[in-house]
Amino acid sequence: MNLDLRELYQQVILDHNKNPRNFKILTNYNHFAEGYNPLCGDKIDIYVLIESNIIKDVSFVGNGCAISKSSASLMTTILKGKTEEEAKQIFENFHVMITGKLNEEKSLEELGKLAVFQGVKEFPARVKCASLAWHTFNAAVKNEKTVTTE
Amino acid sequence: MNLDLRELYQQVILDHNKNPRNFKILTNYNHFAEGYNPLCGDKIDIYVLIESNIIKDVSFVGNGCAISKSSASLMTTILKGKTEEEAKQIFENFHVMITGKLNEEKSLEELGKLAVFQGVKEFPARVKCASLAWHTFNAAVKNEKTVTTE
Amino acid sequence: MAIEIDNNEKKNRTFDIDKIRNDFPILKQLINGKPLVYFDNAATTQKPLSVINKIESYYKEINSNIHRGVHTLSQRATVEYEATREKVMRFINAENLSEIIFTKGTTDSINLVASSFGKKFVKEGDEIIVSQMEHHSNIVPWQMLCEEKNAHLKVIPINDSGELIIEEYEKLITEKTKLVSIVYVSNSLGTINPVKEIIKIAHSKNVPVLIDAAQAIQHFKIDVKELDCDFLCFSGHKVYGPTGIGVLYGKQALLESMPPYQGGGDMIRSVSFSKTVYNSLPAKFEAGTPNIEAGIALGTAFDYINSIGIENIFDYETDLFNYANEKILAIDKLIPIGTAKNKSGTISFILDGVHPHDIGTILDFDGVAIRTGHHCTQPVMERFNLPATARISFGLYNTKEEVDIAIKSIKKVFEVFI
Amino acid sequence: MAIEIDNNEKKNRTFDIDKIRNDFPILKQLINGKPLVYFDNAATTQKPLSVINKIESYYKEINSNIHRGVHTLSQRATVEYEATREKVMRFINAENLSEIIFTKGTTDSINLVASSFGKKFVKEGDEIIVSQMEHHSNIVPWQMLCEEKNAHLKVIPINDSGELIIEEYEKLITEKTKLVSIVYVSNSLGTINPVKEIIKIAHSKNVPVLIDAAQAIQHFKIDVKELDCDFLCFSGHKVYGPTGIGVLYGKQALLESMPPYQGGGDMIRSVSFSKTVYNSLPAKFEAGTPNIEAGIALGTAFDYINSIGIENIFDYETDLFNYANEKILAIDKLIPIGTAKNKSGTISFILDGVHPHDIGTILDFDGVAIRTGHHCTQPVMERFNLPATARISFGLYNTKEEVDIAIKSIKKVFEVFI
Ligand SMILES: Cc1ncc(COP(=O)(O)O)c(C=O)c1O
Ligand SMILES: Cc1ncc(COP(=O)(O)O)c(C=O)c1O
Repeated sequence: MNLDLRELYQQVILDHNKNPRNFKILTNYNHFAEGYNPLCGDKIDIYVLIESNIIKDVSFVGNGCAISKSSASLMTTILKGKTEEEAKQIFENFHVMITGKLNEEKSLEELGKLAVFQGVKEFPARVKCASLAWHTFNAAVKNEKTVTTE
Repeated sequence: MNLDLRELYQQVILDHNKNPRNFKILTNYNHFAEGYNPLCGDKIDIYVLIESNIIKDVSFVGNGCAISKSSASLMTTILKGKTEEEAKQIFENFHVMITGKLNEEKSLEELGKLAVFQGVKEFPARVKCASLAWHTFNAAVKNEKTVTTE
Repeated sequence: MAIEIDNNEKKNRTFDIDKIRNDFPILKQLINGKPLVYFDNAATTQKPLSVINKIESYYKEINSNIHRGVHTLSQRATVEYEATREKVMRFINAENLSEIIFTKGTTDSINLVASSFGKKFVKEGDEIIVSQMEHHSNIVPWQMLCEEKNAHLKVIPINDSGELIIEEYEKLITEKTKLVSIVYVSNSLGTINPVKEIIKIAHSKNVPVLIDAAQAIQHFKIDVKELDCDFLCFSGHKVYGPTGIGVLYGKQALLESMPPYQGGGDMIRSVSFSKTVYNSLPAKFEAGTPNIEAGIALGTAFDYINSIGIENIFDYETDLFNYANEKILAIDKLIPIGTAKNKSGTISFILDGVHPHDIGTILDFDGVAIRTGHHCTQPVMERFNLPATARISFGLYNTKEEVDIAIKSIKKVFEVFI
Repeated sequence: MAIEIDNNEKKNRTFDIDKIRNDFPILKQLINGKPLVYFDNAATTQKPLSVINKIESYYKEINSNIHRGVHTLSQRATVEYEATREKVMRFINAENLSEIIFTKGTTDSINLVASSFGKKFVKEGDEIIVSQMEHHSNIVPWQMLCEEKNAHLKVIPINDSGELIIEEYEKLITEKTKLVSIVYVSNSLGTINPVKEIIKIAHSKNVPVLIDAAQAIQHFKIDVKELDCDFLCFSGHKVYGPTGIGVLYGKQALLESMPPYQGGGDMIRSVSFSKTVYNSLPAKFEAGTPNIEAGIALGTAFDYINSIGIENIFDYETDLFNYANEKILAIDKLIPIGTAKNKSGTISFILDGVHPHDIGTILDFDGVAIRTGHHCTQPVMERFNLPATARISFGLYNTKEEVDIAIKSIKKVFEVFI
């Protein structure tokens, strides 16, 4: 298989795509938003439970390509237990990475498991797939109902 | 002066432009039409008196470029006394000449004074100027009110 | 006047695919180090060198605004621009030049009709019929019209193969029907609709029909007189011409009965604040400086097609399509979307467990350009309960070898996703 | 992001006319054996080689439909197309990309506003204000709207010099006024209107203003924030770009409040027969496949202008205009039409006893391309009681020597007609 191809579709990504974590509707949540990526028809609903500034629970449902689905799945596993501010910081680092603007090794380390998405930076068309869940999470937290990435 | 230029603007044309013949509204007429050439804003009214199939009188008013004005003027001098069929034939020959499709010396001779317009064939944009009066005359005879050349 | 070659002679000309591929400079591009395999022709076609050269020489030699100029350049540009109108007229066998309106593209053409025809003929309670397989550009303008007029949009359903259900169509036509607007060839399913039959049925109830020929004009011969359609639209950029130019054909009497669409220069005979007089056809519907460059180059695109012969293109593409259809449908776990008996130009499919977007990315690695998504036909996606499909669509320069490359690449998708 | 050069540096760049003329291949054309002297720039400008080359390389290298494609070509084309939107935004200093709508040209832009703004904000009895010196494209769309809505079109008169009578304008604005739509620079008179003042007056009564900048954008710096205009329109083909592309600038809040214009692909977020959701700006107003080629090449045209500097172009053209104005007006029996204090780009005139059409033909003999006619401003012709004028209009590549050639040729007209 093509090397670059394997860089985009890393094993972790394929795994989360096949077996998405937290793929359900929360019965107890206080934030919600719908995200669309009209380019590929991706649609993701994000459910969040925040208590005393801590993300107690987060889940998603919807359909999309491997990149957007696995990104949503990984996001939910990472955000649980974080504060809103921490979440914001992680998304910022993540966004910097997938748009190819990251230049310090250190921040890549900070990104931990999310580093599997670094191949995305070579695929401008896929940046929106990788960031859709995060944008939607942000919208949910800000109590905006829908978000579109284009 | 440029040779081709003189071929287009022959002395007869300049003379008719300056001193147009039959430039008036007939008091006694039974056919009338307005002609427009939106390209240059030319506007010509043609008045005709036909009795027993003979063109007893024909006149014009309006404004236009030297080609359209002199063509109208010359037309009025030529048509007087002709039958409708003769007028039609003359216009046909004339049209063939100005569109550059004339190839027999004989027909050029037939055109008589109208031959001064043969330079027009080198100027596709001016064909409509030269033919405006004739089209308008035709419309008048057929009792159409307006005609446009474009 | 073009010299008419009889059909037999046309048929006998050989279809020299190597020469044809040579006519399209972009086919020499490398994508990710691989030769470009361009299978996104339904989105837009590539341009032959003659079209590209025409644009270049237009700007280097005669560029000028048209219709109102006495100087040499303006005359030359006007003659060339109007020559395209004549070429289009002949190509679709229209009756006269008044019936050929230049627009920006198919979308613009349909909007023109929705607005102008709608203003004149559609009243509260009236009905417009479209189908479930229309491109958004043949849905939204009618929705907007119906909302404005309080009229109703009726939809011909499609069956599981992606074919129109004609019996349902017949039931939909009533005395309230003002127009039927139908796609000739579906851009997402490939279905060729029986438009002649559809038109006949509509005409039997005195309802005019618009044909969206955006995916038909480049693939087979269209004769508007034989079809007897009332309107027909297509885009220049899908028929080997430039973007920004399209055609609306309309029967003269119908076009004459309709009010103008946009206002501006060229579409008027005279303007004053007390009384403005509109121009005659086709100028009435062509306000403002047209896309002169593209208009002229569209003529060159038709020259190119004529030099090969649309019948020859049809024969070649049919053979290619059949080859591709058989081989692609034989791929394990591949589900074709749109399995109508009569198809043209397009093969849509999904792969079990893989999102089309990922298919598109993986094929692009191998230089294979396909389209993935809803193809601006969301009601079709809804009908088949899909978010998107992957679509391979053909042009006259595609080959069986290219089909094989795409198939190899599709198989690679499974390697990644297993 | 473009590197910002400060104004002083821009000013100091030399305006190398020989180099500039070399950039325009058409200027080497011979017309009737004479070098082309192109003075029909108000109708359309010529294109620099970089623009022509861009179109060529677009078609040879990246041609593809945009916005919905995952494959490489589609991404490249999308990036380049959207880059032009950013270039336009910067050029006119708009606030953000949502405010830049691509259209077919000025006429299309104005029709968009007349239709969409009109649908939303104009009711029976309302008033729209234009001026007596508008191009037909800024008259007819409003006449059509007023007829449909039973609204009224009010006209700011002009004085004998061809200037707007501002006192009359102030009297025309009432509570019923819904929009003022005004040309920045008249294409038939050359008058530069005091649009900043006009906008201020309108805004003091909460009336929005549309500026037709078709004859302004190519001649001097426009800053939409400084002007505070609500809409601004221009055509690509008059600013050294291709035909078939134009711009509508609108303040975001205003554009957001307006309904879509045309329906089709790209302008929707989702389509179903029960509910269609429109897209956000700018896509909401851009239905269908856009003129991709021209959009991309328009960006190159702005690159070209930026490489010279619009202030430098203004300085050079002002000097040229003053030279030409003085020398042309000194011609015996020549009557200038339009003698406003502030003028730009255009000199209109008539010759005693000679129809402008004949002037045009005679100048064309010498290779001098000018426009004759009503210039799509018949109310101006009516105002001055003329059927037509002869018009010389300038581009950045014109020279004083060319002015001299034209003057010699104008004098020849008298030789013929005496
Ligand atoms: C002042 C003005 N407005 C509008 C237009 C119309 O522009 P277009 O024909 O490119 O739509 C023109 C060009 O002729 C113009 O000069
Ligand atoms: C069937 C069909 N109709 C209409 C259109 C719209 O064409 P355009 O985007 O060129 O206006 C398309 C192209 O996408 C199409 O395939």
